[in-house]
Amino acid sequence: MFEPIARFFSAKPPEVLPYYVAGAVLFSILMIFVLINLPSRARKPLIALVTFLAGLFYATEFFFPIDRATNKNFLTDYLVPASKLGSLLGGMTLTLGILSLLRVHGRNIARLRAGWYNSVALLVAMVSMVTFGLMDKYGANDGAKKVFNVLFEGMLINMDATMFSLIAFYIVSASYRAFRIRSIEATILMVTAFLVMLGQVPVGNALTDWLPQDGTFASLRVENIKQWILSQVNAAALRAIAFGLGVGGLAISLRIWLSLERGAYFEKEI
Amino acid sequence: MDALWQDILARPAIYAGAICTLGLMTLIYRENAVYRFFEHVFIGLAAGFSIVVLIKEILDPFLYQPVFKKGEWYWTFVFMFGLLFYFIHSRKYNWLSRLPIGFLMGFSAGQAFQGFANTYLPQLARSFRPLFVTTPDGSWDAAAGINNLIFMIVLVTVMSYFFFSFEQKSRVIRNSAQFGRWVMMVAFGAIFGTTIMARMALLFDRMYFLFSDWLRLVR
Amino acid sequence: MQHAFEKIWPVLIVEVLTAVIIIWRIVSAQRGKELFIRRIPGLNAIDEAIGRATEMGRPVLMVPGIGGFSIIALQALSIFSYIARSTAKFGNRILMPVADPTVYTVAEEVIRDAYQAEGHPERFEADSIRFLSDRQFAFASGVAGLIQREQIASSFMFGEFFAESLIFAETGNMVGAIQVAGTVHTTQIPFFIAACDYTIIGDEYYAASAYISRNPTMLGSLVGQDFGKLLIASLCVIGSVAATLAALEVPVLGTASQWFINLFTIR
Amino acid sequence: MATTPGTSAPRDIWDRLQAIDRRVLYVLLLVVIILPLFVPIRLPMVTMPSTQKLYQAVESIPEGGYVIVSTTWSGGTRAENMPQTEAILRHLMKRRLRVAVFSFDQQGSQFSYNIASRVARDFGYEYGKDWVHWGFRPVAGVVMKSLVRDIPGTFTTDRDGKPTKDMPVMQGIKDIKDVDAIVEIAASGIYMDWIGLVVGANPKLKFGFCPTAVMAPETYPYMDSGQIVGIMEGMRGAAEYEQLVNTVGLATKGMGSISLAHVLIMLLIIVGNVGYIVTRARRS
Repeated sequence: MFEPIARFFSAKPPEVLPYYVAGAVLFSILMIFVLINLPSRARKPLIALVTFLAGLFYATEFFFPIDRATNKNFLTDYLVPASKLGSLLGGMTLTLGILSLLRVHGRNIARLRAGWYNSVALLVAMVSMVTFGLMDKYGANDGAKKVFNVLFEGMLINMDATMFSLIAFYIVSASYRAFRIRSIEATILMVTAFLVMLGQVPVGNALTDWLPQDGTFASLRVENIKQWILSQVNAAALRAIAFGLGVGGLAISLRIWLSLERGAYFEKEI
Repeated sequence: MDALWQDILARPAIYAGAICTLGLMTLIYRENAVYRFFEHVFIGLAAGFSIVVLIKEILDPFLYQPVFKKGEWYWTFVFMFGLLFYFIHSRKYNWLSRLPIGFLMGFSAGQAFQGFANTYLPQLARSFRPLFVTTPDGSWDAAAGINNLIFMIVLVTVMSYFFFSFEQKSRVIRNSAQFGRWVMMVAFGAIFGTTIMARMALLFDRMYFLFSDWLRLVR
Repeated sequence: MQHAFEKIWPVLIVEVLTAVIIIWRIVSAQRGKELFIRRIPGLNAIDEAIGRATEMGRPVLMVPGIGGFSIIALQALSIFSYIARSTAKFGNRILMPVADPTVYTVAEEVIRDAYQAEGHPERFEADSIRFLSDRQFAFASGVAGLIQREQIASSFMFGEFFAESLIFAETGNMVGAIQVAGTVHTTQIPFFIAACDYTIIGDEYYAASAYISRNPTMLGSLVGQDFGKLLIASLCVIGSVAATLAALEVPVLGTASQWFINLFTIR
Repeated sequence: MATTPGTSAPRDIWDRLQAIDRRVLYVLLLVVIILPLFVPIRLPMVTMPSTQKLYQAVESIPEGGYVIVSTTWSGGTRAENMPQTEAILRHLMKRRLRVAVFSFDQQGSQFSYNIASRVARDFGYEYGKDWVHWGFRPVAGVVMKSLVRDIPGTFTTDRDGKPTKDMPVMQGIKDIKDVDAIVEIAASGIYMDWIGLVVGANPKLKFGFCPTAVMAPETYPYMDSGQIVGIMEGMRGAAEYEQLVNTVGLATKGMGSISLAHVLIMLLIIVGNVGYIVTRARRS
């Protein structure tokens, strides 16, 4: 029964390919016209249906019995195409994001708002990265490669690393300000952070180096206290938090999948 | 001066990197014109790179190659479906954009079952900790038993903190939740303490980049 | 585990049972039963933070994290939608830098709807929601700059946050903003606690929309979630008792306990 | 828990101790980070058992043994992974073992080549005879599966595309059974793949792992079970390793900076709290 459908959706040789592609485009445009004229009371159910079917694919693939020999069921082979489909759809929104950038900064430049030259710098940087990035892939040219190297390895990677490293400064000011014995909670937070810090660095370890390496008193060495906090208290607390997050995530997924979710976006008349 | 120019031409990426590093670092003093300039350059470069990635790693391999090189014409439908996103700016047909959005939501929600099973179920059995533990040679290991008991107490009290719909009337539940919150603070303090090391290593790397790679003052 | 049938019992007992309970509670809640929910201080603070921004006449910042489009981002957007309804009412300026283009697309829609629902569609400025960059630290540099230039009065951070969490929270603290934050990435919670005024921990994040909206559907879901957690906590306790019995090699009971443990052991 | 910075002007020393300007803190941090780069600061160092175990494992490799070093890291974690790579290579070359380096990361391949060339010069190692660099290899799983059965077939060329068939360093190496140890220096969870696909295939193979400090805790269970022979934990592990092989490298300098930074933070916490306690005591 599925044979003719499968044959219709199979890969096509170059001679007929343009017709199929054009046909698909025309059909899609036709469908959009149908959608535009859809009565408004049918819209929400249609969106709910699309959402449900998309979720149903992954749910069925997970719950449907598998063939023990191959560890697959009838949908498993479609997982890869499905993830490609997801990436492609998600990727297509990038244009909307870039349009937002262009709109904000284009307006800055057009109206010569304060700092308009920064917006120019942004656009120049963007255009050069696109130009040389694509040349790097599609047109090998030594000069272009060098420029791309300066833009990517020289600038982008180093800027990433620099912003990341700023956290070192912020961690100092945050711990200086927040770790005060103001309340029980703040005190607990401070004491454990302090102990763990001691356990992290050689200087701290030297403090309890006089304690034996083995035996009962060894557990009082700072590095062992640190290890105990991490492996016992930390692991258990994080697992408990994770269980809650797991159930919460499952609940919100169910609500969205079955269109039970509420809020301005979901309840709006369309 | 000539030597400087030659050096710049020989290592343009290092010089560019050093200037960018210094430019962004000025933020720790305060937001200023130099930072603002480099921030915009950074965002521009990043946006440009995202476009390059989109073309190289999504549109080319998932759309152009399959359709025009392998003849898998049906991907055209996906592209056309994705175009519905752009109706978001239309006053009248705005709702059409909800179709691909709903589709992606469904995709994301549908994966939750496998995600839950993979992430949390294996942890469940690993939480079954015996309170009586023997060492490999058969003797009683009291410390391990106590550790397991502590593990259980922490697990249960922290979970009790996250019950939202039970009124915390009974003192047991209230105290358990309070204790759970304190234990969480221990965990958070520990995370804070361990993270400092990694962040300091990053700053050290930046300084090494400036003083060694760029200025060559340190080997 | 790729499929449920690889280890069907834990999936059925824990996952499916939890899902069924959640749906059952949602449906019964929709029939209109009064439901209780405990206080979540961080969420009460949202109104206070917006109020302060109104007094100071400075903008409100909302950051939906740097994660892609997922249930986590959607939850963040529903919290922001609530905030946007308040700001629409009081006429605050909002700023919402976004790191994922799909989230950006949906965010614009959600916030616009919130303004419309409040009856002030004219107060919505499209430029207040901006796509900055999908690259972690480029986004961070943009947000840090924005916070200082605009001198924001209050800052809300909900969604997926990673290392950059502290950059946002400390810069916000520098300009003296009231900050409320929550994320599912527990490793970032300590930094929010250190630098923000209120922090939502763990699955308080997923309780937020129910708490704020008091919508019966969501509250029902929350009750169902509690049952799910109760189930897991009980299983952990029972499992530990079973493990102890098995370790003590109690006759019969020990074997039964081992069977119970094996039932849940995956790989 | 955060507080808005003091609204009223600090009155006395105790108030001031609680409200040190953040820029002062930042300058102090810069000083303690930069100083050890120029002035060597030797701090008391306690070697962790995990580092010691890795060192012992390398020591126990028989003379003329064969070691594969994989460097799956990039610029982002250079501060931790570069000294690790250098320290382990120093030890291997000091012991005059045959070394093959490669990477599952493009940047890591470049970095490890530079480091290995430098260390090789120090120990008089000849390229192609004593050591080789197989370059960047994408798709870890495929490479690992194939190197178990056939090493020359997996790495037919070196990083410059030169055939490895006739290199002396490749002689007598057919499959995983001829390898004595594998050391992975990584910023990711790639050790799981090694354990799953390679480590079991040769019971006497030693697998050492050098993760970033953040990654380290999750790898401990595998050291307990013996699947990993030893762990060099981040920059700290590298500093300890440098001490074991008697060299003052980047990690020792870095550890000086990082230790001082920790000390600075701890001092600041103490100072802030002292100020807080005194003012509170006075007020009441």
